[in-house]
Amino acid sequence: MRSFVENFPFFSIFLALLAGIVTATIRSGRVTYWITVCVCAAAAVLNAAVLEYTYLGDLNFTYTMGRFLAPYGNAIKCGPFQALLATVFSAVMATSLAGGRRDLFQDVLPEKQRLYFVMVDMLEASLLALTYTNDAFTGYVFIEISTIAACALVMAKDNGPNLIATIRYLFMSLVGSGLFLIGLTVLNSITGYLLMPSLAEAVAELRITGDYRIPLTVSVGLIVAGLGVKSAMFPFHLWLPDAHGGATTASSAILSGLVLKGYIVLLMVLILRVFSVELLAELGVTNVILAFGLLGMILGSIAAMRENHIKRMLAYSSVAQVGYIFMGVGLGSAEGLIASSFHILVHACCKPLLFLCAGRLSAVSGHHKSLRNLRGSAYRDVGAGLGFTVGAMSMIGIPLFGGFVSKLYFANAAVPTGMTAMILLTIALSTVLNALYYVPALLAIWVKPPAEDEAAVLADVHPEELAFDRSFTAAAAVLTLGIFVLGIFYHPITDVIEAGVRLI
Amino acid sequence: MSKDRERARFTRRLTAWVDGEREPKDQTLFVMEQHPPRHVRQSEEEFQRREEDRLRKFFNWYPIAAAVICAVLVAILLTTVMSMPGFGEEDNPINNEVSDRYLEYGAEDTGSENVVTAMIIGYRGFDTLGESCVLFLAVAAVMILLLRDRKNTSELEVRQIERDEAEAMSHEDLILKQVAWVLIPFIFLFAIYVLLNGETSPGGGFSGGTILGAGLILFSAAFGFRRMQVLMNRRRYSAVRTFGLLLYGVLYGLYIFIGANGLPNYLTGMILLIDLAVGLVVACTMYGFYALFSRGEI
Amino acid sequence: MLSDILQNRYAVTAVILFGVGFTNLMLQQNLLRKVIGFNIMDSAIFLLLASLGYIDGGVAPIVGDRGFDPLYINPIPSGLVLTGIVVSVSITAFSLALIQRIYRRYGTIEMRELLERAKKEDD
Amino acid sequence: MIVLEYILLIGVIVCAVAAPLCKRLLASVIVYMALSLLMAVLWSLLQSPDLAITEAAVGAGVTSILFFLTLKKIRELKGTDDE
Repeated sequence: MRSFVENFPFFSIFLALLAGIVTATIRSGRVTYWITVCVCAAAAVLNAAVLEYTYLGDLNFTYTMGRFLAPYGNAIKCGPFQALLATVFSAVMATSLAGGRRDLFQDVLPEKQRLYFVMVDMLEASLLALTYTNDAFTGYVFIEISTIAACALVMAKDNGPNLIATIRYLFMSLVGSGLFLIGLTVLNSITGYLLMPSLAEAVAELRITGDYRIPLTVSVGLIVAGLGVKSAMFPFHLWLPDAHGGATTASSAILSGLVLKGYIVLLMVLILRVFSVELLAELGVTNVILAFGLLGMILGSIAAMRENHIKRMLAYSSVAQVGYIFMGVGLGSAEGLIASSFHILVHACCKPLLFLCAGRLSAVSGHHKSLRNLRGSAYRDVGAGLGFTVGAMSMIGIPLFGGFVSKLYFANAAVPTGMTAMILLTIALSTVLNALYYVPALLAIWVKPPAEDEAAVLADVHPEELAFDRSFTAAAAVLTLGIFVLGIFYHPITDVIEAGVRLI
Repeated sequence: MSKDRERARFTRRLTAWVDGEREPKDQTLFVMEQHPPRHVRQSEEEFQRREEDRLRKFFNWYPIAAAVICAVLVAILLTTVMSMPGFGEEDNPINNEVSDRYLEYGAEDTGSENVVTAMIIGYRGFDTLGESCVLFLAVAAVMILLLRDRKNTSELEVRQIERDEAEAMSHEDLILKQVAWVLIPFIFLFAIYVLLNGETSPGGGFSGGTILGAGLILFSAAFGFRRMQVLMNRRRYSAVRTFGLLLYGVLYGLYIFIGANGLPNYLTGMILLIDLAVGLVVACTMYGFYALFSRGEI
Repeated sequence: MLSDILQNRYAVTAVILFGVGFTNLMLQQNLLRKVIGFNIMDSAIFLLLASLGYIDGGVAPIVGDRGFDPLYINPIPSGLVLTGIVVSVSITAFSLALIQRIYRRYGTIEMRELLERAKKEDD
Repeated sequence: MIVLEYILLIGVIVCAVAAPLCKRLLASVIVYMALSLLMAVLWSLLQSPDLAITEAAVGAGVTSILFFLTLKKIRELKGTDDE
């Protein structure tokens, strides 16, 4: 008889699934909104309980989905690492929805709002399942769920450029999941398993005997490439700015902050649990990931510098941040992975905050998005201005903010490798580049424009928009708090991550 | 006085910098000759031309790069499959204790003689639940896109559709109707047979549901949407769909809970119910796609 | 070499199909053809997966009292492919619906024209 | 049997190459439908009747219907201008 807490991961996944199903029948958009927010919050609470249980007990457990033990039936596996990520993901999901609420109800037609929340519920379920899964094929199925749901979130705004961005996103995602599935097929053909523990044993044996070397290498490469395409790893990022920059505020926040991370978490779990870091280093895959990560860090930032559409700028900045995470994975050490995981958390707090604040700032400036028209908008909603400032500071990596700590950990992890100088230089360069586009953005929102310009902008603003937005302010406050917690009390969190990576 | 002016100038320059505008540098009096400003702010046409150029360049290199990637990928995959385990051999790694167990105890464990059904519903049921959710989600996504609303349909089109329908009702296609009269009962019968016999013969929820859906599509095409609505209007449709998936979800959730906690198993004969639920979901999905695609309405 | 190819005929066919589908998904300008390419690519993956489970002389894995014990093929790949087929039809429906809307909005389904027009109306 | 297998495999490849190359979209879709049917036969050769039934109903049936409906919509809209 297992302890009751061990049911909670499964409960949270099912809660989200069932909420998605039930939501489709409710007509009122407001009710579905509240259901979704509550479900996400409940999932966060449940997962926090799991986190406490696993961290204090220093254990991880396998939960069979059904009566059949591995390798016969599906299973999920849960430890501190997964529980922490799941908690943060669910909490950020709820906050992003709350923060983008006003835009959401404006952008989506009333009769379709419930369908939007169906997508959000399913996305939550698939994120949790991707985090917890112990079965590679379940991973594939939930990747497809999150593909459809994410595309639907992009197109929910339903104007022309959005539809085109969606179809580009969809095709790119399909390429990614196709590559992932064929990689999985090849892996299955040489090992014969789908559950991760058995896969790990079989892969370890193949590594020793040296059989099927080519298929093993190719399947690792295909799986990494497939998940890389879906999480906008550098050369495959072309779809991202349109998709994330054009969507409604809450969608952008969820997509940029969470959905990209879901795939990366699956990749990290596969690397740690199945392939082992040593094998990846042996096959040279880590070096490729490292190179792409470093390139992404630089080129993503450069692309962001050329952008003056604020949301697209943030989207390009996501490319750079995903580059950081992949760089950590590519270091090929446990330290690198810990730094990456921490950065996932930091970015999951920062990017939604930035997107929410950008959405709010543009709402008080007549829904203009270019930096020129946002001049002085921070004074029209000081909360949004402060939130944007905090997010940007954290992105640049100022001490006391979350981003600084993760950069510190990246630098620490880079020291034992042979390429310390290059990696440190790249981090430094990328920091400078980050500053080069976030500082002008900050100045733009905080510097008052000439009176006539401001009057021109204000003429476009609907007076309702200027009213105080309670749910947005609450959401921004929560995320800001999260950034400070990550930046100041980071030690317990890295301890949890470390325990999780050890136990995985 | 001069301080104020100084500050105003500073502010102006700052705003110009933030906007990315360049301002002419002729602040001093002692300039002998003036260089023309290097970056003239490009005019609108210039900007457009640049954008088009960029797009054209993108399209010029994109096929080449994609073709190279494809060729490399196919070459790699060919070498891979050449060194993969041979086709049809009995001692391949994939034929391991897992498949042996499924074949040997599948009927006993799950009560289904068709091992494929046993596997997708019993052993790996979580995947199948996810897959049903994909179907559900796809219909919801298509609804977002195609369900009639003020953005995707104009008044004119609605009237056009209604006129077409009225015409179709009065002007019936005799051959299609006669054929449908004969075929539809058989299709439904076959669908139900496949659906309910998933345990002992090929088929099950997915195939049976698809055939059922195809039958509904044929009915709708032959006898018109109006008559179809007698059978299945929007509320009934959404009720059936939700009921199917909810039944599946709840049953399966209970099953997982019982199995994982090692409680005694009360749920025997669950496969039939789950097959039925899956069949309902799939049939509704297929018909829903058709209705939304052809009319934007269910 | 040739005997190898003949031995692995299903896998080789699957890889060729995959290449064709992938090329079309990436290169075609017409969105509908892209979708067809995607479908071909998925079929290729399923063919590869299903051929893994086949055993020479095996029969379909429907166990029953036949009085003798035949050699059954491996049921796992079949189950996985079943899942995959259903997922792929959902995605096809979704992308076709998207194409309908795009056509209604822009009057074309050529990727190049669409991108040009989207660039123009970007704010 | 083996001859049939080769014929089918070659047929599948030919269909796959031809489908996107057809000039008319309708022809492409029809060729794709043929590909699906061939796949269904291949699956029954691989002793997976479950797959054969599903592929015949899904690939050749529902998917093709959806393609045809999309084509019909596009053709209907061709005369009118957008928005």
